[in-house]
Amino acid sequence: MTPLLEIRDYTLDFQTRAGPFRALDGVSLAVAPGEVLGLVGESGSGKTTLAMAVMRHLAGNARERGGSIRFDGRELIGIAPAEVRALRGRRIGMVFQNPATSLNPTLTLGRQITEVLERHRGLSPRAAATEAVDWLGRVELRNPAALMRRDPHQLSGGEKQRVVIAATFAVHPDLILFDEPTTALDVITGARILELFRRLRAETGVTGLYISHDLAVVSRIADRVAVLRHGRLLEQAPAATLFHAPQNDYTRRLIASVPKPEHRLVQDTPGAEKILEADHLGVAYWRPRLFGRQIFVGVHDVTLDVRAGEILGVVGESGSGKSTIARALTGLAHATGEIRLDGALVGRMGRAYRRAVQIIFQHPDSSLNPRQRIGEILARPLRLYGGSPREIPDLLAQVHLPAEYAHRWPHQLSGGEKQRVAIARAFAARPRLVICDEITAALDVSVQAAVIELLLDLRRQHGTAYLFITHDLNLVRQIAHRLAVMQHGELVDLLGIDDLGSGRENAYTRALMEASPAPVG
Amino acid sequence: MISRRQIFAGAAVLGAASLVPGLGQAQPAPRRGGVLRISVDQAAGVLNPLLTRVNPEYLVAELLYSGLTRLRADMTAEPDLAESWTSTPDLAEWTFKLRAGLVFHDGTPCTSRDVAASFTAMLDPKTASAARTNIGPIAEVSAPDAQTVVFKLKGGYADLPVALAYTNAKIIPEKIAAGDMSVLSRSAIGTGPFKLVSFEPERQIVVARNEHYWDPARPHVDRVEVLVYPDPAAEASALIAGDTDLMASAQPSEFPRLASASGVKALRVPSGQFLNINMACDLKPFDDVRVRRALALTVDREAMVGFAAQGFGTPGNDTPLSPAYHFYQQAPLLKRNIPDAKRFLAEAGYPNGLDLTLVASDTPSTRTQLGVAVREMAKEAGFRIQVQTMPHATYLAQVWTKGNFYVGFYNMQASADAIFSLLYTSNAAWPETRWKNPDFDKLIGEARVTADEARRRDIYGQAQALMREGVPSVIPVFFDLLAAQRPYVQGYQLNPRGAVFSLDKLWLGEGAPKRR
Amino acid sequence: MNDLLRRLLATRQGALGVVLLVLVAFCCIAGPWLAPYDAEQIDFLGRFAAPGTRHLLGADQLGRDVLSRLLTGARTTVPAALGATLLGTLAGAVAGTLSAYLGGHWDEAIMRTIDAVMALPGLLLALLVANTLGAGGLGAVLAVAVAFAPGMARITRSVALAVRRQEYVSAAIARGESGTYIVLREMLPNVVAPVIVETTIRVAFAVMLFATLSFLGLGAQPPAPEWGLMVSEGRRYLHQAPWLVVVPGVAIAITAIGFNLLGDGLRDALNPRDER
Amino acid sequence: MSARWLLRRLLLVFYTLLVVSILVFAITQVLPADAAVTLLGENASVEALAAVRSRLGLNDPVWLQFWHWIAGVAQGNLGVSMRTGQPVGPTMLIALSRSLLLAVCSIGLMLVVAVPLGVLAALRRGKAADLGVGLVSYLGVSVPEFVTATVVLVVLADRLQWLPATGYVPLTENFWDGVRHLVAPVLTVSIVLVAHVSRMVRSETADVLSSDYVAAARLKGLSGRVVLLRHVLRNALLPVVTVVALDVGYLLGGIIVVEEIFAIPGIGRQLLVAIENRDLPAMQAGALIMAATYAFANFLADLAYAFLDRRIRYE
Repeated sequence: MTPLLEIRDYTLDFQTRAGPFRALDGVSLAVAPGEVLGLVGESGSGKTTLAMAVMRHLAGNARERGGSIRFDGRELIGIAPAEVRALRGRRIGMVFQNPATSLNPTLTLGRQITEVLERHRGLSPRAAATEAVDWLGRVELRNPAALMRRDPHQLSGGEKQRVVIAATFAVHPDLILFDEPTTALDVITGARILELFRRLRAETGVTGLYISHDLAVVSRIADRVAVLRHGRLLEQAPAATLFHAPQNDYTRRLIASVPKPEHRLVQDTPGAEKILEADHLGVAYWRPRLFGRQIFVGVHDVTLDVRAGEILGVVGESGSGKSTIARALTGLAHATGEIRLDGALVGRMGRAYRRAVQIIFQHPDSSLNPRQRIGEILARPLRLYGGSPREIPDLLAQVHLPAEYAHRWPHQLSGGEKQRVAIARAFAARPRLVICDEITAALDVSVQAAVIELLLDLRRQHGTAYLFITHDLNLVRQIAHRLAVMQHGELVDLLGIDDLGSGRENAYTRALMEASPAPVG
Repeated sequence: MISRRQIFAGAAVLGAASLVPGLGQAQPAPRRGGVLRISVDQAAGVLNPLLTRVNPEYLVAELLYSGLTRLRADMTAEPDLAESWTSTPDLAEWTFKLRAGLVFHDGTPCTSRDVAASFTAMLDPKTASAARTNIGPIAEVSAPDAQTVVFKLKGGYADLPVALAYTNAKIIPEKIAAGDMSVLSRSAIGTGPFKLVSFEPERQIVVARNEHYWDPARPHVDRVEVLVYPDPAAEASALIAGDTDLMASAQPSEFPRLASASGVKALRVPSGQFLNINMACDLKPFDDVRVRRALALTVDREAMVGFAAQGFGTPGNDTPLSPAYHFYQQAPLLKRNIPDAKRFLAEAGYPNGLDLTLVASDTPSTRTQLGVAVREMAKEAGFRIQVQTMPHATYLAQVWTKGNFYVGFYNMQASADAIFSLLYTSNAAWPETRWKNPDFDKLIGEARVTADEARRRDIYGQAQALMREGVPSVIPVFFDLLAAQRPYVQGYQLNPRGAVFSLDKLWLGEGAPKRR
Repeated sequence: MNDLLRRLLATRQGALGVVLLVLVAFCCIAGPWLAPYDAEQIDFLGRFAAPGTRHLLGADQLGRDVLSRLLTGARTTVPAALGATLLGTLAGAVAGTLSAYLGGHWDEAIMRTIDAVMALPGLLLALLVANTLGAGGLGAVLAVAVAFAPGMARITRSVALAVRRQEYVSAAIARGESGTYIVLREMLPNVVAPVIVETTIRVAFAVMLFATLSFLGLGAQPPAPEWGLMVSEGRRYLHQAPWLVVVPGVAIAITAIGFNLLGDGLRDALNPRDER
Repeated sequence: MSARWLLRRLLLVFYTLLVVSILVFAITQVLPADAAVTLLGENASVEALAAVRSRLGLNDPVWLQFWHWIAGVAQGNLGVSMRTGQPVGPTMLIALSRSLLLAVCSIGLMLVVAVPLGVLAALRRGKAADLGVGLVSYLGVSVPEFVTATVVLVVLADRLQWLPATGYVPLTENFWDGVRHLVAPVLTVSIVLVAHVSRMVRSETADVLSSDYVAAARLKGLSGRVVLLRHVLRNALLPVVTVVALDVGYLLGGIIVVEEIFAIPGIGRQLLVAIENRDLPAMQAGALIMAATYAFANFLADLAYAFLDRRIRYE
């Protein structure tokens, strides 16, 4: 069968001040009609650039250096702008990564669907509206007729993504490009969107190019998978083949770094001694109002403890209150209830407490002061907790960074390196407990794996306990001894890792587990 | 000894001459009708004629109100509401006869009771009218009958008819003068040639012909619109563009442009308006006359006419009387003489020069120009002068009549006595220099009770000599009054006094735009 | 610092702004020595001399050399504008940071009051203050500073709040750092950059506000060769000697454009996204 | 938006006016000149000054004067001008209406010019058109109004004689004449506004152009015109609403100079005259009315913003 989309030896450069940067290097791939091809790569691999090349939507500094992109037998490189517009949306649709920003905030949802129906299917406004309502129903949105008049900001992320999907499918395109459509969504929501896509694919038989950094997701959806790295296509194979018998070294490493819950990285059992206890912890976020007070609840009545050397995982959807616990335990949020360190009640968090309990934040870009060199950043806690700046090289060595990094500025470091500095900063205090607040969420899978390895390494050396906050259930199942599950600001479950899947867990915990993408392999 | 009849006759003859415009010249007869647009450079905020303070306000007050007398361009008095006047031989009691059938704008008759009440109000300190100190030494005003007003003075005063032409000496109804005067800040009830139509102080004031004016021949125009232009360049542009017919006053900086513009007639008249440098004669260092004379000697008066007046003026000789005054005495112009100035300064005890701060208010801006020029001229003689400019309001509150070295600015006054007793006698209304010279005071007092013209000239000559000698203030320059009009405006005469306009006497000739 | 200058010069606006301001700064430093005449030397015969060999940029109503006045006046005009802006920025920055630091009801009260003060147009506020303090250099400097302070407070506060939310500040709090350390060492260096950009652009406004105050008779006072005052004085002779308005007018515009360009250049150069 | 939001917002306006009242009153108290002296000018005698002071209530303690004033304001009586004796409230409101006419015309002209310029510059980023617009806007914000006004006056009124030099004619009195008198001042005020707003529009449009939803609109195959009109402009112009409201503050200030030069008896000039004459009631009333106008403009902008941008819901 002739491929619907066929890319051959496609090479593309970006002109930069430092000279040309090769974004895509001799990429060749093909998608047959009715097939879904998964395109996997980490950030900077060129996967989105490839999608944009197909859509003929390239940045002004892009230079195509050779190769061809053929769609339905026609060469796309060099076609007229009018023809491009006839292809876009009509024959090649696209679903974007972030539904919050890909919908126009000032147009009603209805208008954003009907405008493409009117343009591409030539429907009258009335017919387009009928069709749009129909499609909103087909993507399982409730009360479609009312939704037509709503604005994007009134919908949740998952609902918005359904609207985008409806608008894309409604035109009946031949090919749909999916650019990380679930990445910005919660685990459970993402899983439901994948479910929807599978159903629609079965109904319409659409051809797809599914781009993702998440091997687990791709493994669920794609017939074949291609792996992209630094602009080069490393490997292309049917999904099962690729995951079970990867040919390429990088693919192999990539697959290895995907968290697999069964593959425990921590074998020891922690002691029974409780380092930190939180009793009936509550945080109420409130904003002052002119009349009375409007109170927003952060977390409510959370009781948990962390034992010496233990890794306690805290999971939950965004907004469930996970991070609020971290803020309460480090004094960043005013909390009610009691906190005990080594059994002693903590009133004002003094130096001893601060030293014992350290925190690492989610965003490597904002957790290091951009106006301080790495050396200064590390020297401060050393001085504060009785160390000496002479220990900086050792600290850097512990997190596998060269000593000369002390003289660098944060912006000269990569995301993974910055997070290592943040880890070094926490360990400068020689803490007994480190709170890790979604510290790998912003990192690529392979970098994430390295950071986890580093943390476990440090734990082996210092016997540090972790309160590990994450939304990635698969990851936490690899390392945690116990699991705390948060929902709507409340602790709904606190159980040993072995109890997962034993039936003793909470219903919500079970839903969370089921929604987590099935691991590869 | 002069008879009352003589004075009366003199006034009457001059009055008659001005009633027939252009007597002796072949001028076309005045045309009746039309709308005159006159521009002024400042808002006319105060409508109450007893309280007006600036030229645009005087202009408006003159349109709406009348006094007993009016000032002619030669600084003599012409009859207005009064048709004649006489005095006792000692000049201490004056009797004015009113015209018959005078009515206010509201239709009520205007009698001597109204006149007496108006003057009583002016003289009341609570009214705070500037007239109080400017209309002569009046002790009492009475109205023996409906047509007669009698002024009893504290002493003889030869200039009373001229003094009564003072800008604030306007006649208002008795019930207002004796009661609540605040009604006059919004409306106008006078006996003037025009009635108030609309009053927007910052934009325009419109008046229309008073059909019951005492002189049926006047005013000639139906309506006058007084337009306010705060920016002098814009005001000149408006005249050049034909938006206005007459500019009440023009800045020296705009005058050359106006003079050369087509369709514009530039007007210029020498005046007694002057800038002076006031020195506190009761404080160091100016209590020493040598310091004052030293400063006077540093000033190049011819050059100052150029610097301060752009050439539109006459040099001054440190007396407030310019050639435009009746009793001006010619004297050789003081020449700039730096060696003498230095010598005087050294003799006074300042061989190494003197540090001084000269204060200049920011309005009019010529004050600063003069200050800066004096500073540069006096530098060579050892005067190290710092010029300090300040907002007019601050100047009035903090410096005026209090400071020891500042720039003053005065309109021409109607008589020599008016300017001398305003500024330089020991009991001056505005004791700017605190120059106490008994000889000078005696001369001024004597001139007041002297009716003989030649004798008065002699006395005022001596007074001027004393001032040149004593230099209470340096008066280096007199300004010409400048104005401009469209050529079709007829019968307008620029009055050197600066605060007198007589717009009822002008008319619009051939070529005037038709305005509704 | 060199690094910053290099990045600044790499932007088109920054480079042009630096060139213009170097020129202006040169006039400020060397102006009086370069001036061919004494700036206050009056000359009766030279009044309104047109630009030519004797007076390169003409002479004014008192025969003073316009070029000399321009060069000498740079010292009054530019430092006054700079000083006023810095003073206003300092006052605003203190109020803004304080407001952001105190937070809660205090923040609300301070900011609402500042908003209220901002309801008075800057020029009006400056006019009132200049009238109160008396016309003249110092009064005008304070007036401009007072007019600028509320705006700067608002900007500083919003920047400070944004910085306050950064995780490195949370890290410092969690570490148990003192308030002083957090404000001075963690927050301030990051607040300063955007405030500097805003300040630079405001210097341009200050130059013009000064000129306007002088125009209205409340700025520098004669015979000071302040540029705004020169325009205001020269305006009366516009038809006779247009160079009296044009020359200082252009000088004001060049300075203002210079600071505007520098501000935009700094904005780009200080943007951490471009720091590579 | 809820009634509670409205109430709160109105309370803020009220607070603004209170702060401004206190501020202006405080300033008038320390002004280095006596209203009575200024009022009487060089004719002031000691008795006259005392008479005027007691008539104006200047001898009362400060707090009493403030109380009298505030109590008057609360009853809608802003006092009587010390200079002209006219009630200042109506005078200032009439003046305000003239200033607003000037302001509204200027904003109108500005929008007509600045929006296309800004959008053009954003669409042609880095090209000649962008640089041209940039240059114009730099010039516009760098030349003081009194210079621009002078140039406009000299060129349009003196040299070309297209327009009357200055002055103000109410539109109700003579419509066309009124319009002719408005052109030059509106032009002057607009120049600065255009410079300011076109820069703003450019950067907003550039932001929107690089947004995901515009890219999405393009990738949906919509025509360039539809993308620009339906997706770009609406979002880019939203923030301009706020800027225009803030510019009302600038306008009311900048208008002082323009009104002075063009002899428009608007609130700016009234205030200037009041300040020069130390006419305290007029100063207080003028400043208060200006502040109220500004506060009200901001209130309207908030409302407009809520109406135009449905993401905003005021609680």
